[in-house]
Amino acid sequence: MIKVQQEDFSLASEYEALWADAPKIGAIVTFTGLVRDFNADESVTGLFLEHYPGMTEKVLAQLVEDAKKRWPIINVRIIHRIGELKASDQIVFVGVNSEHREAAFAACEFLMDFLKTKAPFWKKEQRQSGDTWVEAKATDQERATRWQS
Amino acid sequence: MIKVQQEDFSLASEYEALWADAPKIGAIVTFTGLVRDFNADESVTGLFLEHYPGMTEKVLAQLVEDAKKRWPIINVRIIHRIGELKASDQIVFVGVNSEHREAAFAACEFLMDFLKTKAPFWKKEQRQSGDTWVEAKATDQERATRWQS
Amino acid sequence: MVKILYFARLRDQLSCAEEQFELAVGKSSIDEIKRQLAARGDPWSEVMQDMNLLVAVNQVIVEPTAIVEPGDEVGFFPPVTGG
Amino acid sequence: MVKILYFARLRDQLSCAEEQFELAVGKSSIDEIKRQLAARGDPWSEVMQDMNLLVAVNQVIVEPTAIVEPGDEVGFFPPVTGG
Repeated sequence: MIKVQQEDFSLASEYEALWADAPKIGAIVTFTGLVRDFNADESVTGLFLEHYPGMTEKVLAQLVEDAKKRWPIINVRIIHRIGELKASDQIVFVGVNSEHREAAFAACEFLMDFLKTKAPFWKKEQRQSGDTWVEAKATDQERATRWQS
Repeated sequence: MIKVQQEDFSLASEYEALWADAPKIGAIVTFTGLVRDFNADESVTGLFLEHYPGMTEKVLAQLVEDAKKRWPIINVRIIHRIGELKASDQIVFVGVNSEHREAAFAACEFLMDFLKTKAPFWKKEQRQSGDTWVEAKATDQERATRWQS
Repeated sequence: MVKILYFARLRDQLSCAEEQFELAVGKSSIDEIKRQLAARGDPWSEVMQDMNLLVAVNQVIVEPTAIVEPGDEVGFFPPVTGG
Repeated sequence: MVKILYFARLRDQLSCAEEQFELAVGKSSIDEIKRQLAARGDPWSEVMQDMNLLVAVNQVIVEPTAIVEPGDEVGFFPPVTGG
């Protein structure tokens, strides 16, 4: 299940859906990304998330396929929000279930690392002085390359 | 927050509590362990979880301290159930929040690996032919030693 | 003709979200398209020479040597910052 | 006197959950206590010779060379299987 949407999401519902595969599964790992306090930069009033419709879904579906090839995971649920967000808002959810925890942890982190570096989303910080596109982080690239070894 | 209890728990409530640290935090990772279908062994009718009262809480508190020394995590919530459980039941919850995802993922997996090998819980499978204590797995020991490198 | 899409900072810099673009010959490489777009002068030349510029053909990231055919969708965008 | 607790499979094997145990001298090592318990014969000797036997003093896992004093709580148990 991959969704790109403006609306907020319910972690409880996503978790219930992943739990539905029990008793075949023994482990559920969830990651939620939240809007932080803009690095304590008080001039930032909000965040805007843009994406490349169609390509985003395609990239995420490919990442899920890649993860399923690498680990014996059963189901994956990904939600990424777009549009205007404010501090503390949920941005992204990745949930994975599996028989064992190793696969669920690894696949969930793998999906987040590649979502961060491959999925066409862009963040813009909204300021009173004007909007600023967020710069990509070298550390995110490094984390993604870890998985190649 | 560390709890050892018979009652079931609500992942939604635990998640809400971890979300309450926003906007300081940008990442929440949760792990839930469920009772699997007893390796398709149909003679198993349920699971019983015993623990060493007092020591369990002490060990878990120490593991949380260890995790906080290793990673810049903000809050940790651990719940482990004891007593009678059946297939698909939730057994254990570990939730971690942090500014960044790397720390939250690592600390959550670290806590589970050491909970599995250090916290005094024991599982007994209930069968029509009599109860059997579950054997410890070498793979769990190996996963815990990973963190020493 | 190919459809070219510009995203995020690029769209703002170019004041252009989408255009129909006539290929010089039947097929073109992405490099050739970038050269033609850069020939429009600034801000186009600046954007097309950015080392970090990413490009997708039919919604799949490609190298600049990739070949584009009529009817393809080309997307230009900066490094992604989602999640 | 020390309080000795037995858990899980051990408790079932020994049919004993808890006992008060008189230390031979003022203090004893865990190894010494294990020797005394093993001297009771089976099933005690079998349990106390198990390589995988774990022991905690005052709820902290210790090596068999650890010293126990009167009033301490000693727990014997098999490898843990929670989570």
